Amino acid sequence: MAKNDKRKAASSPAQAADFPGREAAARGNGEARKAPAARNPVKTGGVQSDGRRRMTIDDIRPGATIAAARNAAGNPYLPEPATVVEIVPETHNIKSFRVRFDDEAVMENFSFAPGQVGQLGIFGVGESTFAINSSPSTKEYLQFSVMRTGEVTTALHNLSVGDKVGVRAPMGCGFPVDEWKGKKILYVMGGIGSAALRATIHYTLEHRDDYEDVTIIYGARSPEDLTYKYDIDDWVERKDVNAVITIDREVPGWDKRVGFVPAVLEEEQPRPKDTIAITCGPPIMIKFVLQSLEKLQFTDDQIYTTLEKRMKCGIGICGRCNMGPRYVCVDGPVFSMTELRELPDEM
Amino acid sequence: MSPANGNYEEVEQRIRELARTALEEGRVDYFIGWTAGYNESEVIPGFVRSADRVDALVWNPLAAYNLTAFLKRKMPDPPQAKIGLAVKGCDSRTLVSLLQEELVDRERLYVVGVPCEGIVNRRAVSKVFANEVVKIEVEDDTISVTNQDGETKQLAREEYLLDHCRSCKYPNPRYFDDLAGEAVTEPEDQAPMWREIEEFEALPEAEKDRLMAEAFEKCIRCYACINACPVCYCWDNCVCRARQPKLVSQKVNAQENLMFQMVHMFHVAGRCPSCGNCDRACPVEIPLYLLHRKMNKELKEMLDFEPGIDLEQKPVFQTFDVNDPFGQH
Amino acid sequence: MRIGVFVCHCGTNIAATVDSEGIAARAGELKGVVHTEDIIYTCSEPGQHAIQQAIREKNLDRVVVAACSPHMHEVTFRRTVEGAGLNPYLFEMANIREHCSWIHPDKPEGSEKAYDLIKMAVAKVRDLEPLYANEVEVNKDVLVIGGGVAGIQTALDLAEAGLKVTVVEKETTIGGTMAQLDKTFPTIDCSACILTPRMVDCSQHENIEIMAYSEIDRVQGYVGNFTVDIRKKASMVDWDKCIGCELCQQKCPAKAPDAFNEGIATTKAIYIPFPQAVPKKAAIQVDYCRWFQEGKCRVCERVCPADAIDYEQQDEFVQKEFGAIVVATGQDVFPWEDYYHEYGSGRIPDVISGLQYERMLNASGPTHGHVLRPSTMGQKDVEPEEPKTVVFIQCIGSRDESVGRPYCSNVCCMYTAKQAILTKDHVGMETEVYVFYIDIRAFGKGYEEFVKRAQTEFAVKYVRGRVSKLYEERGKVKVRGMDTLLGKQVEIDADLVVLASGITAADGASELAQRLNISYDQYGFFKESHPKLRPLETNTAGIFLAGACQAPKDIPTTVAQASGTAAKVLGLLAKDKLKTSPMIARVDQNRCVSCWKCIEVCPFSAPEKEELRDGSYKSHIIETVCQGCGICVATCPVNCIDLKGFGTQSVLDQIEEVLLT
Amino acid sequence: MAQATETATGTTASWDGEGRVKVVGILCNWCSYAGADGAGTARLRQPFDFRIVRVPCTGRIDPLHILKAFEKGADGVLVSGCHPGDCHYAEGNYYARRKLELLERMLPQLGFEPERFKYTWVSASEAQRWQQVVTEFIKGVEKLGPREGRAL
Amino acid sequence: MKFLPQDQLEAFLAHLAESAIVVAPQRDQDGVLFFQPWEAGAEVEFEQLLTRQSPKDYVFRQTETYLKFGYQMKGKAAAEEEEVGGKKSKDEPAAEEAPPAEGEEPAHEVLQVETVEDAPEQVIFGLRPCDARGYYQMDQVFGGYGGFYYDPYYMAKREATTLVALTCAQPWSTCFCTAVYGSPSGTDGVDLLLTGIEGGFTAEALTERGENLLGFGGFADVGTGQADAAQTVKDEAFAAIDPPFEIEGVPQGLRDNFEDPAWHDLQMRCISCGTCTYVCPNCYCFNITDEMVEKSGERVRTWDNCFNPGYTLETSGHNPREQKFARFRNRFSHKFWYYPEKYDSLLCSGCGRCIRYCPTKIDLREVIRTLGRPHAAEAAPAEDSEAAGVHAQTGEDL
Repeated sequence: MAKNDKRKAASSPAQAADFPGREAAARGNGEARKAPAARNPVKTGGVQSDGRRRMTIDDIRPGATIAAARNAAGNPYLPEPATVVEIVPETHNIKSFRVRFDDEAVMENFSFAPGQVGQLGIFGVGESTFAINSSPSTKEYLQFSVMRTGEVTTALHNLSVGDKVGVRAPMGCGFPVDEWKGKKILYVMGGIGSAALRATIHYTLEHRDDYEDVTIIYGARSPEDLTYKYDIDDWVERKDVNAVITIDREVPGWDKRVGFVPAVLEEEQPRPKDTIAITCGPPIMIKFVLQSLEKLQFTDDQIYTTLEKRMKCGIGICGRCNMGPRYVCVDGPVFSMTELRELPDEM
Repeated sequence: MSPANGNYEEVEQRIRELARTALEEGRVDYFIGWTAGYNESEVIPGFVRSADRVDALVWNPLAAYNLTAFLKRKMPDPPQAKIGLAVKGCDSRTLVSLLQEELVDRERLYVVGVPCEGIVNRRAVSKVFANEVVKIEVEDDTISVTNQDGETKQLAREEYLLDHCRSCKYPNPRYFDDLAGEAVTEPEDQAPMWREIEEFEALPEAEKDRLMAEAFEKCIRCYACINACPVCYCWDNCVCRARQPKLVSQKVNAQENLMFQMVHMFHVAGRCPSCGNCDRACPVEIPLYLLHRKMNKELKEMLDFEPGIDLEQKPVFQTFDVNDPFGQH
Repeated sequence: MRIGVFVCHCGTNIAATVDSEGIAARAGELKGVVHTEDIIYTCSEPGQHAIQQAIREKNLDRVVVAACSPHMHEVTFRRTVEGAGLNPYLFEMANIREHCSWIHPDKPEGSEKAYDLIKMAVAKVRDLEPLYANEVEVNKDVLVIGGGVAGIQTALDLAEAGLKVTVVEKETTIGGTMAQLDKTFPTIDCSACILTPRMVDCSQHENIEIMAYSEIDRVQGYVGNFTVDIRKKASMVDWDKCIGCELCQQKCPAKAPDAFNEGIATTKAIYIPFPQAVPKKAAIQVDYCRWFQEGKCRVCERVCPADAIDYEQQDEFVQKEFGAIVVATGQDVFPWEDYYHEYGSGRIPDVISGLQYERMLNASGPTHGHVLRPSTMGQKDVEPEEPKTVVFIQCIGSRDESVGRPYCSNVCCMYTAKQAILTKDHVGMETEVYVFYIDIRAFGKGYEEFVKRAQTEFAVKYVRGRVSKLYEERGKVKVRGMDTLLGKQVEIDADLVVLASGITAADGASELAQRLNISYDQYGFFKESHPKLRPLETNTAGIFLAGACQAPKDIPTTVAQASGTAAKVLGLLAKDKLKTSPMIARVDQNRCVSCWKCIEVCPFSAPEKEELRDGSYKSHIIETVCQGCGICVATCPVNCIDLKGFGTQSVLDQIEEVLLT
Repeated sequence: MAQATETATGTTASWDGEGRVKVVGILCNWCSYAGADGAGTARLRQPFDFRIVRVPCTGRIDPLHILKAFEKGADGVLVSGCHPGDCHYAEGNYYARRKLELLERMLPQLGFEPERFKYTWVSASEAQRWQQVVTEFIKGVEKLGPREGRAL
Repeated sequence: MKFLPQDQLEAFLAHLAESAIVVAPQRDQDGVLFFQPWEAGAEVEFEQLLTRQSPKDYVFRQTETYLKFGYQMKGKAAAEEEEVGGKKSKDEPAAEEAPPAEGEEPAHEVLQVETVEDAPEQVIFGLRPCDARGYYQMDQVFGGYGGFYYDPYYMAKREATTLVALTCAQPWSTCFCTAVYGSPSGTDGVDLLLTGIEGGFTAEALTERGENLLGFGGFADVGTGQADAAQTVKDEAFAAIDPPFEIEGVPQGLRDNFEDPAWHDLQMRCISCGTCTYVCPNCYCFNITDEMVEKSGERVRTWDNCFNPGYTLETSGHNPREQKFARFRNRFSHKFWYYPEKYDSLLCSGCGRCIRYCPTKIDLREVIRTLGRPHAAEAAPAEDSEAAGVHAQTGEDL
C-alpha cells in the first residue's frame, strides 16, 4: 500500500520486457506510479477538459496519502443532483433533456470539451451514458438527447420538468477541436448520431473563424426522424455552412435531398486535403460512410468517430466497455480511425 | 444399484469406435465425450474434432458431466454444427426433454448411449483427505483415493456413489442412435427413490427455513448451476439478470439467492429429470439437487409424471388436463 | 412524472368509513404525485370536470382515481382523462369502496387500507405507458354455422341488412330439428308451414349462400378477418346437376336408416331427407350403397335424368374469409338408450323418444300422421295397431344428475303436453294418456294455459312421480312408478311409452369449439361471454352464438336470440375498421429465445413465428387476435412477453409498494 | 355474517401493527375480483389485513410472483380465479392450477407453513363464498403470525 | 523476523480481534472452506491450502451499497402554489412543457443523496500470498494507477485492511504462481507473512502495519535455525511448482493470436458461467444497479463477470461479445494483455482456483500455453491473421 517502505522483492526472479512496470511494482506501487507519464499512449488526439473528476498523476504522487488523493479526486461515483428544466421532443422516440445542476456553483464552473459524455441517471432506476450535446458555451443547462430503448431511457422519457436526475459529467475525451484549427470540417451523421456531434458542431460554428469550410451531411429515415430541426434551419440558413440534409426515401413536401448518407456523401465529393471528417450514426451507416471516405481518399488520421458501448461505472473500472485494452468510457468515446485500427475488432 | 460389472474398458472402446466412425464419415463435426482432467481424479467433457483424437475419450465412473448441456442454444460452435455426443441414462432424459420441446434439432445429432452403473460422488470422495486428492480409481466395489502425498484410502463404492445413482431407475439411456456396449440390467424395484427428500420433509418448518437460509447464504451467484443445466434455456437472456421485470435483484444475499434458485426451479419444472449437473457445478456445494428432486417427487404425485421418459410427452406446464386431480376447490 | 390522485367520497359510501380528505392529502407525499384532490362524487359531471381541469392546469401525465370498482367506472374515467388530452391508459383506479369502505366499519382502519390501495394504484400508474388501440380492416361477410331455425333466422336478418352470408350445414338440407317437428307449442300450428318458407327464402336470397353437407375444418384469424376452411363432404352426387327429382331414391334397391325420421322408418342409400329439403339434392350413404359395398348396382346412375351421379367424388375444401362468425349448431336429442337401462335401453319396441313420436305424428312422416305401436309395424300379416294407453315420461336426460345432465332441457314439459293433446286428437279422446312428471315448467307466454288445457280439456292424466321400471309383459309395456302426490305405487299397462328426451349438446360441439377457440361448458354447450352483459357473444371477439348450441331453448327463444345475434353482428360490422384493445401481450424480440412456449399455450393462437431481417425467427403477438389473458406472459421463460396495462413489473411493484412502505 | 378479525379492533390501524399479518391477494379480473366486488356491494365484512392485486387471469400469474411477494415480506398469499371451466379465456386457470399446485407443494420445502398460501376459485356471483374464503385464510395466517427469520 | 508458537495462535487472533474484525479460513456445515469473520473459539483451518473463494469480498464486496437516496415530494400545498401554464414561447426550440417562470424553483421534489462509507478496521488472517497479491493487483485499478480514477469505496476498505499471509507449504497441482512472477511465499500486498515451521510460525513484517502486529506479546524472537527452516519451507514450495508456461511475450502472443481459431477449440467446454471470476482473487469487474421502493432506494455495486452475455449487451440488442468465444477470449486477454498494458502488471496471481472450481475444469494454463506465444517477427503476415479472423467470425468449420 502507499505507505509501505519495507517491501521486499518477490522471490521469483523476473524482469520482463512486457511488463515495464513489473520491476517498479515489485518495489512498491508508490514508485511504480512515477513511470506511466510516458506510457499509455492512449490519446493521439483526444483532449481532457477540466480534469475535475479525473485524477492526475500528482494526485497520487509518492507520499501523498490516500485521503488527500480522495479529496483531490472527489468521488467519481457520486452524481451531482440536477433538475430537468426543459424537455424538447425531437422525434417519436427521442427527447432532449435540459438539466441544471442544483448547486449553482457547480453549474457555473461546469465546462466540457465537445464530444465528451456524461452519465445521466435517475436515482432508483440507473444511469446511462449520453453525449453532452448542448453547446459548450451554454451555461444555462446541459442537454442530453435520449432515444427510448431500455429501462433507463424509458424512465427518462417519463420525466417531466421539475423532476430530479443525477449527472456525472464530463467523462471521457472530446474531439481535438484545437488541433483541427485551420482545417476544413466535414460532419457526416445519421439518425440519433447527430446527438454525439451536436456540441462539436456548435463549437465549430461558434468559433467559425478558426476553421475553413464546414460541411454538415445529415440524414435520417424520414423528415420526422430528423433531430434538432431548430438547428437544421439555422445551418441551412447560414451562408458559411454547407448543410446537406437528406432522407432515405422521397416523401411529399420534402424540398431537400433524398438518398442514403453514404451516397449523398459521395455525391458531395468533399476533397480530403486539409479536411477532417467526423462521423456518427448507426453502425451500418458508419460502415458505408467509412468506405465512401476511403473512396474519396480520406486517410485514417483524418477520420474521427465516437463510439457507444454498454457502460456502468464510466470511469474505466467496471470492465465492460473495452475494445481490447482501451475503455470507451475513459479512452473514448472519441477515436480517430488510426486508433481504432490498432484495436481488436470488438464493435 | 447392482455391483459394477467392470466393463468400463469395453464401453470406452466402443465409444471411441462409434465416435471415430461418425467423424470419419463426416456425420458429425465434432464429438462430445469425456476425457481426463488436470489430474487423475478428474474426468471432464472432451471435444473431439478429428478421428485421430478419439483415443482421448474415456469412460469410467468419474464421467459425471451431463454432456447434453452443450446442446443448449448458443453452445454449439459453429452454431449449425452437427454434433455427436455420449449420454448416460440420466443424461438421455434431459435430451428427451429437449427433444420434446424441439429445443434441439434431432437431425443434427448423433447420440451414443452409454449404459451406466453409477457415478462416483467426487465431492464426497475428495473430502476424505485434507490435502489434494490426485487420483480416484474404481475397481469392482471399491473406490481407491490417493492424495498428493501418495497415501491411498479404500472406500466402499456403494456409499460413495451419487445419491441419484443409488436409486437410479433408468441406468440405460432412453434415447440414442447407437448404444456403446450392452444394456445393464434395470433394477426391478427402486423403493428408496425419495429417501433424502422424505427425511427433509419430516423436519419442522423452522428447521427447513434455517437450512435453506444457510445453504443459500453462501451462494455466490456465479450462475454455474443454470449454465450447467441442460434444460435451462434462457441462455443469453436469463431473467435472473434482467431488470424488467425484476424478479431477482443483483444483490447477493440468502433471499435473493434463493429467489434466483426458485426461478430456475420453476423454469425447469417438468423438464428437469434431476441429472444433478447443477449440483455438481456449484463451486460452493449448495445441495441444489435436493430441490429438484423434491420438485420431481411432487410432480410424480401430482400428475404421475416423470420428466424425460417419453418423446411424445408434452412438458407439464405447457399443457393441462381439465380433469387434473387437484385444485378442484 | 406528474401524477394526480383524486379521492372520491361517493357521498358517504366511502367517506363514512374512509377519511377521503385525509388520505388525499397523504397521497401527495407519494413519489411522482404532484396533485391530489378529494371529490364528493368523482363520477359526476363536476367531478369529471375537476379531473380534466387538473390535468390541464397541472400538466398531469398520469391519473389515479380512488373510488369504486374499476368494473364500475374504469371506462368512464378513461374517457374523462382522454377528454383532457391524456392517453386513456395512463390511468388507474383504486377500489376503495367495494374493497374497502363497504367492508371495513372502522374508519382509521378503512382509511389506512384505502391509503394502501392508493399507494398500489400509484405504483401501478407509474409503470404504465401510453397505449393506442389498433385498427383493422373489417371483412363484412358473415359465416353462419348451422342451418337450423337459429341459423336461418340470423342469416335472413343479416342478408336483409345487406351483408353476404354463408350458411354451412352439416346435413344435406337446412332446417334442423324444427323441420322434423309436427306442430309447435303452444299454438299447435304446423312447424313446416312456418319453417319451409323461411328455408326457401334462404335459398333464394341473393345475399345468402348455403353450403349444405359441409363442415368447418379450420378457423384462423381474428375478429373482422377470419379465414375459414370449409370441407364439402362428398355426396357422390354432382349437386350442380342434381334436379332433386327423387327418381334415384325411388329406384335405389338398398335400404338405409332414416335419420330424419329418427330411425322409425328406413330410407334408401341414395336419399333426399324430406320433400321440402333445401337444397333439394340427393346424397349417397356409402355405407349402405351396393355399389360401394358390393361393387355392383349403379342403378341410380342409370336412372338419373341429369347424369348427376359421381361415384368418384371426393371431399372438397373451400377457403373463405369472413368478418364475423355466428355459431348456430343447435342440439341433439339425449341418447336415452345409453343411460336408462331400467327403461329397456331401447330394446322394448314400444318405448320411443319424443322426437320419434313427433315424426309419427307428422302427416308427412313415415306413418302419415297415424299413431301406431312400433311393435306392430312393418310385420307381415299383422295389422298395425293404434295404442289405447299412452304413457309419457318426462325429464329423460334432464334434471338428472345420475346421467350427468343436471340441467333442465327447457322444452320437454311443453312438447309432452303438445304430444299428449295431439295423441287425443289423432287417436281419439278415449285414449288413455298419462304423463309422469317431476315439476311442470311452463314459464313462457301461453305455456301454463296450454298445459292446463291438456289436463282439463283433453283429460291427460298427470302423475307426479318417477317411473322406476319399464318392461314388456303380455304384449304391453308395464309402467311401474310412484305417484308421489298420493304416495302410492302406480302400475300402468301401456301400449306405447314416449320418453320426453331432453336436449344435449350437439355431437362434435366440443371439437368445433376448439376449432373456433370458444369456450364450452362441461355439457358441451358453448359459453356466452357474460350471461347478462354479453349473452350473445363468445369470449372470442367476432364469434357469436344463436340458438340451442348455447343452452337448451325452445323455438321462440331461439328465434328471438338469433335475431338479437344478427343485430350484434350488424353492430360489429357497421364499422369499416375495428378498434382492438391495446391491453394485450407484446414480445420484446431482443430477448425472445424462440422457445415457442407462447404458441404452445395461447388459447387464441395469437403468437406466431415472425421472421426477422437476419433470418432468425422470433415470437410475435398478432395484436388483433390477442385477448390479453397473459397466459403466455406467465409462461415465457425469459419474461420477454409483457402484458400491456397489466405488466409484470407493475404487479410486482404493487406488491412491493404495499408490503415495504 | 362473519365478524371482522379479532385483531381488527383496539390496535393501531397500521398494517405494521403488533400481531398484524400482511396478506396479498392476486385475483383474476373476471371472476374473483368481481366476486370481491360483490361481497363489498353486499357489505360483507372482511379482514383488514388483505390487499388485492388485480390481474386479467390466473393464467397470467407466475408462481414466481407469489414467491416474490413472500420475499418482500408477505405473511400469506391468496390466489383466486374463475372456477375450472369458467375461465374468461377458456384455459387460463387450467394452466394456473398446475403451476400453483406445484408451488403449494414446494413451499413447505422452503420452510413455509401450508396455511400461508392458498389458491382457490371464486366466481363473480359467490360474494358470500369470497367472504368466507378470505376470512378463513387470514385467520389461518394470523394463527401463525408474521413470518420471521425467513430464508425467503 | 519473529516466531509465533502454535499455542499462541488463538491468543494472537483474539488480540487482533480486539481492535479489528478478524477474517480467517473456516469450514462451513458442508465442510467447505471459506474466509469468515472469526469469533473466539471458532476453529481456523490452515491445513487446506486454499479457501473456495479468495477473500477479495472483504475489500471488494460482492454486494456493496454505496449510495442511498430519498425523494421527498413537496406535497399538496406546494404543488398547488406552483404556477404552471403560461404561453409557449414562439422562439424555437419548442418545449414540450413550458419552462417555469424566471427565478422560480421548478422542482416539485427534493432529492437527498448520501454516500455509504463502511470501512471497519479488519485483518485478513491466513490468506495465501496469491490471495494477497490479488489485492495488490486490484489496488492498481481502484487506486487510480496511471492517472485513472480513484475508487473511494474500495480504497477505504483496503486502507483499513491488514493482510496476514501464510506461506504455502504444499502447493496443489493447479498452483502456478511462480509462472506469473509470484511465489508460495510472495509478499505483494502482504503486511505480515507467516511461515509454518515446527512448533509454530515465523513472522516477517513487510510493512509498517505488519510491524505493528509484531507488538503482540505472544511473539518470541526467532530461534536458532527457525529462519532457515522457514526458508527451506519456502524454497521447497517454490520448487514444487513447475511453471506451466513462459510468461514472457504472452501479451504480445495474445495480441497476435486474437483471431486464432484455437480460441474456438479451447472454449468449447466453457459453459459461460462466472465461477472462475467469482473465485478469482483479482477479477474486479462489476455492475451497478439501483434498487428503489417508493421514495427511497440505494445504488448497489455488485460483482459482474465477463462471461455474462448481458455484461456487454446494449439496450439496442447489439452485443459486441455475443459469442461465447469472444467472452472467453476477453477474460484471458484482460488478465494477460489489457491489464498489463494499462497497469504495467499482471491480473493473475496463479492461485489456480479458476481451474479447480470451473465446472468443466477449463485450464488457464492450457489457454496461455496455446495462445500466449507471440508470432515470430518475420512470421504471421497480415493476410493470414485477417483470413483467420474472417474464418473465426463466420464460424465455419474449423
